[in-house]
Amino acid sequence: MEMNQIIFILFAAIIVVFSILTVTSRRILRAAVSLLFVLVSTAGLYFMLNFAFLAAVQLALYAGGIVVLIIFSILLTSHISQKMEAVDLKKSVFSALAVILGMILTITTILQFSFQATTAAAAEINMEVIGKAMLSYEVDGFVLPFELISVLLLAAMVAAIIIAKKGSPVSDAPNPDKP
Amino acid sequence: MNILSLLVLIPLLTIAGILFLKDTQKTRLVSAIGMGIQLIVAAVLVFMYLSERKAGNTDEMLFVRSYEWFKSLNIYYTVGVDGISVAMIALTSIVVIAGIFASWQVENLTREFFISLILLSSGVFGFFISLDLFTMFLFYEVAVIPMYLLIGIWGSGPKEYSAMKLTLMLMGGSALLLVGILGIYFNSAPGGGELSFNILEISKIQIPIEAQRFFFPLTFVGFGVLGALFPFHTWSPDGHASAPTAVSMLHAGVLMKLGGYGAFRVAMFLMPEAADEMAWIFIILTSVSVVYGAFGAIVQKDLKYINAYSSVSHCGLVLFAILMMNKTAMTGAILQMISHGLMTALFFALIGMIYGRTHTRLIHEMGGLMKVIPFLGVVYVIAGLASLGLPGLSGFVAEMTIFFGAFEHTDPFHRIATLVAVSSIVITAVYILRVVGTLLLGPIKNDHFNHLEDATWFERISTITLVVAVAAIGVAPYWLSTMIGDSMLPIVNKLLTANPF
Amino acid sequence: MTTDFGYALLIPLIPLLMFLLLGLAGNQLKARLSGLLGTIGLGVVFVLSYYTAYKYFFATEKIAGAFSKITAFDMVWLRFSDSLHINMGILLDPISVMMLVVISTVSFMVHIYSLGYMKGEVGFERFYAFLSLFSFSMLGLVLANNIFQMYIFWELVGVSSFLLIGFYYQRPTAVLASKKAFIVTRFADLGFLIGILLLSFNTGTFDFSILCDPQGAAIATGSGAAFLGLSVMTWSLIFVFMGGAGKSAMFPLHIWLPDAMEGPTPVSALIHAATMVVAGVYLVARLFPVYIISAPDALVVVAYIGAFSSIFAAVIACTQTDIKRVLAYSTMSQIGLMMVGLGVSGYGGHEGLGYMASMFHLFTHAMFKALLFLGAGAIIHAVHSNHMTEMGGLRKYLPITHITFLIACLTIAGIPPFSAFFSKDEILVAAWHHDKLIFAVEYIVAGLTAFYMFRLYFNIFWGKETHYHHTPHEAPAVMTIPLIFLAFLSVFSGFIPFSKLVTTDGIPFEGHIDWSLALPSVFIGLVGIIIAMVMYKKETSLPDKVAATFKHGYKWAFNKFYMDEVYMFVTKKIIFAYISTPVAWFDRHIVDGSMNGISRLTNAFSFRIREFQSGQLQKYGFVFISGVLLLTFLMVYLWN
Amino acid sequence: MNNGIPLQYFLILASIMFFVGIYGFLTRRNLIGILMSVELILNSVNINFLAFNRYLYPDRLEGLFFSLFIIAVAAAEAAVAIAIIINIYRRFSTVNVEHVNEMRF
Repeated sequence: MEMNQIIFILFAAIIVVFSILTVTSRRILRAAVSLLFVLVSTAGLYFMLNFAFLAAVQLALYAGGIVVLIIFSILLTSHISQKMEAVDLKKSVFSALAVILGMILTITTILQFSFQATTAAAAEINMEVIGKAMLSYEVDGFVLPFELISVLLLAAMVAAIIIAKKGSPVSDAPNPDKP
Repeated sequence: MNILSLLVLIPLLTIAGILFLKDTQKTRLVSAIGMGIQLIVAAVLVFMYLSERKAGNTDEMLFVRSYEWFKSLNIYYTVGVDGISVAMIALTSIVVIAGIFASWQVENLTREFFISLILLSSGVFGFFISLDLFTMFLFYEVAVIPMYLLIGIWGSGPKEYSAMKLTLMLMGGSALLLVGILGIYFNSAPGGGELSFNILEISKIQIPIEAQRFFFPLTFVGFGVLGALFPFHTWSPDGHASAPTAVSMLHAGVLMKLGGYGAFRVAMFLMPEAADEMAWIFIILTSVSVVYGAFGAIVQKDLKYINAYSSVSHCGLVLFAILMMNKTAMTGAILQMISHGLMTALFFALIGMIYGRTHTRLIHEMGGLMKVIPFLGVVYVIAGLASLGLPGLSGFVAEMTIFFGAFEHTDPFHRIATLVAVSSIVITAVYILRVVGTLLLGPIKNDHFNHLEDATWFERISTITLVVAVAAIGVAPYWLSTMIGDSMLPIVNKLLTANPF
Repeated sequence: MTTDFGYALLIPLIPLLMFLLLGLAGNQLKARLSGLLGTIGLGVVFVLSYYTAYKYFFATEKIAGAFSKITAFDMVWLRFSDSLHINMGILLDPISVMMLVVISTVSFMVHIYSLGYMKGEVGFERFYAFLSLFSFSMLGLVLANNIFQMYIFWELVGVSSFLLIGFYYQRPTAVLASKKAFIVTRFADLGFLIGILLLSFNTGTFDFSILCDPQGAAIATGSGAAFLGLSVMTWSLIFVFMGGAGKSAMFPLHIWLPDAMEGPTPVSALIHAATMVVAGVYLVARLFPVYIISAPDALVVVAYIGAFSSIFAAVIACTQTDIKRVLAYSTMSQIGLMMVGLGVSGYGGHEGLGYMASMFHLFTHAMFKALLFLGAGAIIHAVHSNHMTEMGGLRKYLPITHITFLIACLTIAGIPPFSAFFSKDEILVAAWHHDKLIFAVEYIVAGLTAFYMFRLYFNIFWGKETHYHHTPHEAPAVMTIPLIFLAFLSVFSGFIPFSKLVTTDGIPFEGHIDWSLALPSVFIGLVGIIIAMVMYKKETSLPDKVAATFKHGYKWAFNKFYMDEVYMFVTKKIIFAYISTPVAWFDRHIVDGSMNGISRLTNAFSFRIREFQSGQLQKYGFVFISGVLLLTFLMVYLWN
Repeated sequence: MNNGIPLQYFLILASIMFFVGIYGFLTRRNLIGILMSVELILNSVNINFLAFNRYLYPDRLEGLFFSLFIIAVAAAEAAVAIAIIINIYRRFSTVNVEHVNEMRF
C-alpha cells in the first residue's frame, strides 16, 4: 500500500466519521467542530487531486469563513452547553432507511459503471491559468458565471443584511393570519 | 377594417374609454354610447348581409377574413358570418344595450362592473363571428370568466357559492369542450396533410367515425352545459338567482345561447354521423328537460328561480330542435334562441326592477303590483305571454317552427318525443299565470307597496327595446325565419349525408 | 273577384288599430273619448260586415249554383318548409260571412252597452282596448283561410278572454277565474295543436280551400295508417275537436265557463255567450267536409259529447242561483246542441240539414244569449247583485229590461215564432233522422231549458217582493238600445232563409218546418214554462219540496257534479303535489345534489391530501428524496 | 498524488458524505444543524466535480470552476440562511424547524 493510498484512507475515514458526528451529535457546537474537521479533510483530498488553489479556497472560505459564521449563529441562538433533544425514533429510522437505500443504489451504480480512463495530458493549473480563464470570454472562458456569482454574492449580502436587520418593518409587521 | 372585427373592437375600445374615467355618470354614458354604436354596427351588419345576399352572393359565409395567428398549430383569427350568426349578433347587441340601461343604478364599483359586462359581451360577439375553433374557444372563455366576477362581486344572496358553482360547472364543460375541439383538430386531416381549426375546411372533410363517436358527446355535452342540458343545468337556478340584473339578462339571454349555437355549429355540423347515431340519447334528455324544467318552475317561490327553470325548459327545446336535424326544426332552434334570449332578458330585467322596489323576490310576499307599477306590470305580462307562446310574440313563432320541424320525422320515437315537448306549452301557461296572478294581480298585500314608483326613463328604454324586438319577431317573422333557414341549408345538406332519412 | 273584397282586410285591422291606439295611448285619453273611439271603430266594422254579407250573398255570382269561396287576401307569414307555410289570409264563404255578421253585431252592441255599463270604472280605456283586441282576434279567427291562422287567432282570442275575465284584477276570484279559463283552454289547445300537426303532415297543407275540398287530394291522401283501431285522420280530427271542445266549454273541459262570469257582464255577453265560445262549433263546421268524408267516427264523438254536455249543463242550470251562472250553463247546453247539429249532419243538399241548423242556431243563439246577458247586466246594474235570491218583482222597476228579457226567454224556450224555434227545430229534425237517442236527449234538454230559463225569469221579475237598498231604476239609453235591437233580432232572425245561405256544400236547398216534430218540441217547451210558473211565479215552498225529494240529485247538480273538485284534485294534488314538488325536490337534491356531491368529494379529498402540506420542511425533504431515489432507480435499472 | 486510487473511491466517499448530509437534513431539528448538513452535501458534490475533472477530463477546467462557484454560492447561501435563522429566532424564539410551520396548509 502506497503512501498516498494510506493518506486517502485516512482522509476518507476522517470525513466519514466526522460527517456522521456532524449530523448526529446532540451538542450543536460539537457538530460544528466536526464539520470543520470534515471540511479540512476535504481540502486535503483536493490537494491530493492536485487542486491546490481550490484546497486553499476551501480552507479559507469554508473552514475559515462559513464555519465561523455557523459558530457565531450557534452562539447567538443557543447556549454552548445546550444539548439538543433526541431525534424522533421513527423519523430517524425512516430517514436512515431511505439514506441507506440511496447509498446502496448509488454505490452499486458507481461500481457497475466502467469509467473510461483518459489519456489526455493534464492541464497546467496555476493561478495565472485560473485567473485568465475566469475573466476570459472566449471558448472555455468563465466570465459569465463569474459575473453571475458576483451579482449573486452582492445580492446575498444585501439580503442577509436586510433580513437580519433588527426591527425591519417587514418582520415586525403584525401578522393578520395569526390570532 | 372588417365590420366583423369591429364588433369585437368596439367593446374593447369602450373598455379602454371607461378605464380613463373616474366619474360614475360618465362611465354609464360611455358604456351606453359604446354599446349603442355596437347596436348600430349590428344593424348595419344585418343590412349589409341582406343586401349582399340579395345581390346573389351564395357563399356559405360572408365577410370572411383570416389572419394568421399561431402558425405552427394552424391557428387563425378567422371571422365570417352567415344568417344565423347575424341573427345572433343582432340579438346580442339588443340584449347588451338593454342590459346596460338595466344596470344604470349599479352603485358599487361602477367602472369595474361595466368593464366586466362589456368584456363579457365582447367575448360573446367574438364567439359568434369566429370560424376558427380555437379562436372560438378563446372567445368562449372570455365570455364565461367575467361572469365569476360579476356574480361574485355584484351579486346577492349566496353569491360566492353561486359564482363558484357556475364557474366550475362551465369550466368543467369547457374542459370537455377543449378535448372535443382538439379531437376535431387532430382528426381534421384523415388523409394526411395540414391539420386545421377552420370550421369551413373541416366541414368539407369527413372526420373518421370512430373519432366522431368519441368526440361528439364531449363537444355536445361541453356546449350543452352552457346550454342548460339536463342534468347539467343546476348552475342556472343558483347562478341566476344570485346574479345582478344585467348579468342575469346577458347570461340567460345571450350566454346560454353560446351553448346551443356551439352545439350545432361545432358538434352537429362537424360530426354529423355520430350526431345521427347518438341523437336519441340527447333527444330523450332534452325532451325530458323541456317538461321537467316547466314542472320544476311551477312550485318555485323565488321569481328568479321560476325564470331559471323556465330557461331550462326553453333551452332544452333549443337543443331538442337542434337534434332533430332538419331544416325546419333547426331554424326553429335558432328562432327559439333569439326569442328566448329576448324574453328572458326582459324577464330578468323586470325581476331586477321589481326587486329593486319591493326588496323581495318571493312571489307570495307580493301581490297587486299591477296597480302601483302599471308599466312594469304590463311589460311583465307581455313577457309572460311571450314565454307561454302567445301568437304575435316571438315565442310562438319559434315554438311552432320547432314543433312542426320535429314532427317531420315520421317514426314514432321522434313523434312521441315531440308530443312530450309540445305538452310543455300547457305547463308553461300554468306557471306563468301563477306568477302573474300572484305577483301582479289581486289585492295589494303590503301597504309599503302603495308608494312604489313606476319605471324610470332608463328602465323604460331597457324594457321597451326588448318588447319591441319580441313583438317585431312575433308579428313579422318571415324575413328572420327565411334568413336563418337559407343559411341552414349547407348545414342541413351536410347532415343529410349522414342521415338520408 | 278577389279585389272586390279587398276592403275586407279592414274588418280585422280596424279593431287592431283601435287596440294599439287605446292600449298605448289610452291613459292619455279621456276615458269617455277612448270608449267612443272603440265604439266608432266597431261601428265601422259593423257596417262593413253587413255590406260584405249583402255583397257576398246577394251580389256575387254563384259558381255552379254554389256560393264560392273567396280568398280576399293572402300572404305568407312564416315558412316552415317548402311545402308547409303559414299564411295570413281572408277567406270569405257562407259561414265566415255569417260569423262576421254575428260578431260585429254583438260586439258593436256590447261596445255601445258598455259605454253605460262600465261608466266610471277604473280602467275604462283598458276595457275598450281589450274589447278591441278581442274583436280583432275573433274576426281574424273566423276569416282565417288556413287552419294555422285559425290557431293563431284562437290563442289570441283565448288571451283576450283571459284579460277580460281578469278585468277586475284586484278581485282574487276574478284572477283565479281568468287563470282557470286560460289554462283549461290552453290544455284543450294542446289537443288542437297536436291535431293540426297530425292533420297537416297527413295532408301536407294548412289551407282550408285545399283541405276542405271534398274532391281534393288532401282528404283522399289523408286517410292513412290506423292507430288503436281509428285512422290517423280520425285521431287528428278528434284532437282538433278537443281544441274546439275547450273553447266551446264541452264536457269535461267546461269548468272554466261558469267561473268566467267573474268578468264584467258585457264581456260575458260578447265572449262567453255569443262569439268566442262558439268558436269550437265554427271550427268543426269549418272542417266539416274533412270530418264527414275522412273521419265520420270523429263526428260521432262530436255528437255524443255535444249531447252529453247539453243535458249535463241543463241539469246544473236548473239548480244555480247566480243568474250569470245559469246563463253560462245555458250557453254550454246550447252549444252542446249546436255540436249535436253538426254531429248528426250529412253532407250535401238536404242531408246537410244538421249543419245548416247548427249554424242557424249559432246565429240565433248569439243574438238571444247576448240579449240575455246584457239584460242580466242591466239587472245587476240596477240591484248590484248576481243572485236571484236577492231579486224579485223587478218588472215594475225595469220595464224595458223585463220585456226584452222575456222575449229572450221565450226565444230560447223555442216558442214560435221566435227565432230559436226555427233553428232548434231543425236540429231536432236532423237528430231524429240520424240517432234517436240523441234526439231523446235533446228533447229533454228542450224542456229543461224552458224550465230553468223561466225559473230565472220568474225569480227575477216576479216572485217575492224584495227590499232593495235603493230603488232599482231602468238603465240609461245606451244600455237599453242594444237590448231593444237584439230583442228585435231575436224575434225576427228566425225568418232568415238559412238553408238558402249556409249549407254544407254551398248549394242552397229548400228548408221547411217538420211540424210533426216541431209541435212536440213546442209542447215540451210550454210544459217547462208552466212548471216554472207554478213553482216560482209566486213565492211558494214548492221548489224546496222538489229539491228535498231529489235530495242527492239536487245536491250533486247544485255542486256542478263536483267537476271543479275533480279538477282541483288533479291540479293541486297530482300536478302540484305529486309531480312538480317532487320534480323540484329531485332537481335540488338529486341532480344538484350530485353536482354538489362532486364538489364535496373534491373538497374532502383535498382536505385529506392537504396533510402533505404540513409545513414540516423535513417531511417535504423526505418525500422529495424518496421520490428522487425512486425515479433514479427506475431510470437507471428499469427503463434502460 | 492520486495514482493508485481509483476514481470510484472518491465517488463512493462522496456519496457516503452526501447521504450522511441527507440524513442530517432529514433528522436534525435545529435549523443550524440542517444548514451544516447542507454544507456536507455541497462538499460531497464538490468532491465529485473535482474527481471527475481530474480522472476523466484532466485537460479541462470546468470541474474546478464549478466547485469554485459552488463554494461561492455556499458562502452566499450560508450568509442568507444564517440571516434568516437569526430572524426566525427573534420571531419564534426557537430554531427548531418543527415549530416553524407557518407554511402549513
